[in-house]
Amino acid sequence: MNYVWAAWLSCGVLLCVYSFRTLWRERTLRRLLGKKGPQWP
Amino acid sequence: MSSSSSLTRALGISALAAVAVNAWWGLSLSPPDKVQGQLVRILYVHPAVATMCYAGFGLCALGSICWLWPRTRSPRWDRLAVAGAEVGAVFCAATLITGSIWGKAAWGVWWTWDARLTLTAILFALSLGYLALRRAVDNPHSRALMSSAVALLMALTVVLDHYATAWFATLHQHTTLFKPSPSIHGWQLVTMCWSFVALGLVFAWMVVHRYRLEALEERYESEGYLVAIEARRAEGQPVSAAARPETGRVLVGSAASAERAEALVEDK
Amino acid sequence: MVLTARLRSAVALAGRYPVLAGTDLDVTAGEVLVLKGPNGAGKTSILRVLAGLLPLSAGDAEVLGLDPTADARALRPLVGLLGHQNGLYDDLTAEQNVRFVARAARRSPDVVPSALERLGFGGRLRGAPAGKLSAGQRRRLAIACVLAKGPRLWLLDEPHAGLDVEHRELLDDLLREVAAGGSSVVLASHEQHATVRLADRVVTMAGGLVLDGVIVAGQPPGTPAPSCPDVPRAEVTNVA
Amino acid sequence: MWRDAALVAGKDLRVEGRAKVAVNQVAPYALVVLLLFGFAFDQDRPLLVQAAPGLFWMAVLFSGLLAVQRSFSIESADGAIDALRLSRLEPAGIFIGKVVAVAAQLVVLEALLAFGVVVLFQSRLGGAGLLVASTLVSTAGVAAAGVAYGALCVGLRARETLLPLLLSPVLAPVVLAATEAWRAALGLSRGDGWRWLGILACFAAIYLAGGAIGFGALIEET
Repeated sequence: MNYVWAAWLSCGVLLCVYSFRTLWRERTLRRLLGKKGPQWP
Repeated sequence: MSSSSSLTRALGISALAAVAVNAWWGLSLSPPDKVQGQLVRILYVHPAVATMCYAGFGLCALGSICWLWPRTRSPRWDRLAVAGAEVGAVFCAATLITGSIWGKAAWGVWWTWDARLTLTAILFALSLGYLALRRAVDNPHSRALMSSAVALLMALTVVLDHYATAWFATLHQHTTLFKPSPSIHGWQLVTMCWSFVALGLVFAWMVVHRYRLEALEERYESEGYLVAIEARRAEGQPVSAAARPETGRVLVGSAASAERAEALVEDK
Repeated sequence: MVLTARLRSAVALAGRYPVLAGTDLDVTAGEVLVLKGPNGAGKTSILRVLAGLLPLSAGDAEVLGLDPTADARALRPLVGLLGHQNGLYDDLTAEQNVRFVARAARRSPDVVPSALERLGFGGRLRGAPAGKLSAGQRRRLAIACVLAKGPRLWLLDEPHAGLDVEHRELLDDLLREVAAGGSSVVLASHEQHATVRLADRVVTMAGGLVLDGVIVAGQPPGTPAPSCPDVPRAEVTNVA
Repeated sequence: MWRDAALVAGKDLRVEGRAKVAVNQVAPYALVVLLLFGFAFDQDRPLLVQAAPGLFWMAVLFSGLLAVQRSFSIESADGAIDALRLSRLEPAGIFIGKVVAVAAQLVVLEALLAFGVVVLFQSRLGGAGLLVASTLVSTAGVAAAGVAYGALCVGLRARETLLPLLLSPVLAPVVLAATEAWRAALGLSRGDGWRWLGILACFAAIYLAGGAIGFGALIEET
């Protein structure tokens, strides 16, 4: 059963981390585009 | 943007709900298998994840081909290609991890040179190269051209890899890995099918968000365009303002061109 | 007045950075045009646009009757570019370098010795590997390669860099001859004193723009443009 | 196109003839790799004989990467790539020329490595027809894929590290198929070596055709 937990958890963690990273980048970009206006680095 | 946001929110919520149901069914409701025991529960996540990995790379190939085809060329296809490749790479990593755990549990080894495993590992390496290439190119048009050419070549390579690894495995491997289970319990079948639905929803949600992120980045770059051009012109101003009184006119005259430039960027 | 090249509101990007910020420029047939301006003004970029190496992101351009962005493949063989780098193969001899360029341009092998001779490569110097030459000699060899290619538009980026007085004059003579033959020469330089005698026209660049690059109506080509034209900008753009 | 290819190949080989980078640096490196493989297997002779084809092709892969990088560093060192872009040469001709030059260097290198395998690992070469055919076809594939990806990376940031990352997994079927073909030729496996030759031929054909068609676009874009 430990292997089952390991498989489900590793898969879940990986997908969650990636999803949050994508959402975070999207939020940052929206903020840059919305409030401060476009700014290039 | 708000309407699409509410749509994707609905998609995201249903994906979460579906995954919760999948976890409930897969981890507690469905009974253990007669042959594989509790290990069958890994199969409620691994095959679906692997399928989504192939779906992601399939989307990448589709986007690349449609971008390369002159009649259908559009930045949307390039966005689809990058979204598919990146999400596919994430699912590919998940496939390798869960597959490895399955291997350790079922066969006692983390890794074996099975055809499918080898092919998935090669796919993962190819997708990392593809994503690294995309990060190395700045110009959107060159990036789209180069990465879709590479994706196409890589897709052809994968076809060869498929045959090579299959023959390779038949040469080396004499045990069959997937023993047909004598009886599949009704719940097992249902849970298995449901896992495809749940992870399919997760996959769709991820691709939509990654696609939108790419679109936002393009918008960010194109809106920054005018600012950057004005900043660039201002670099020359201290010199020219002193020497040339008509510099102001130059800037006014070129503002029209900046608008045209903007229109051009919008077109793309 | 025949225009060899014409840029209107040309914007070119290097990554996200606009190296050309919507600039105008005219180049007439048979003139030696000098681009001056500080480092980073966009001189090199304008040469690369004219050569068809740097695509425009916006604006119009016509070089030798071709669009340098869309017809780059057709334009490039007609253009000779001497960039910051010389584009030589260090392990080939001077003569082999020039011969490769001539053969790649599908020109007769007879141009090789004459091009080498013209740039002062005689005798043993021809057989020396390019990597063993001095900086000035490499510059001359690169110019010999351009000459061997026989372009209709010469684009030279700081061609005098590293040349001694004798060879600067040799180069000036060569460029006058080229211009007299009907080809155009566009030359980027920040050392004004070195090139002003050679120039038919000098224009200034700053901030990705050519400040006085459009030819004013009624003014014969070949006379230096006034440094501060009185003509309003809007009228100027209508002329061409 | 063939005339352009001959011109470019001649130029590349002439550069190599004077600089002797492949002879003086890449070839010794490849032999050192073989030697290190030998150390790594700790003089386990039967194992070394079994693994010799794989080790040989790994050494070829490593030195092929170096040969490709060298092939494009002579173009980018002094900006000669711009002169190529501005020339009248057909992109397909440049591609074929560079592939021929790289492949010629690799063939010499492979002969040397085969000698090294015989001496160091005491392999016995046999099945000459299959051995030579598979070697030549995979060399064409390695050179074609290498030049295509080398052209892609020539103007990019961090090209020295990007090229191996892109190229190594792409060459995976070649390494696999060439190794198996060699194992069949040397009598180390019961497999049908000619079937592997088919995969190698497909790979070479895909990359030769793809590179010849796409090379112009690849060196364009930076």
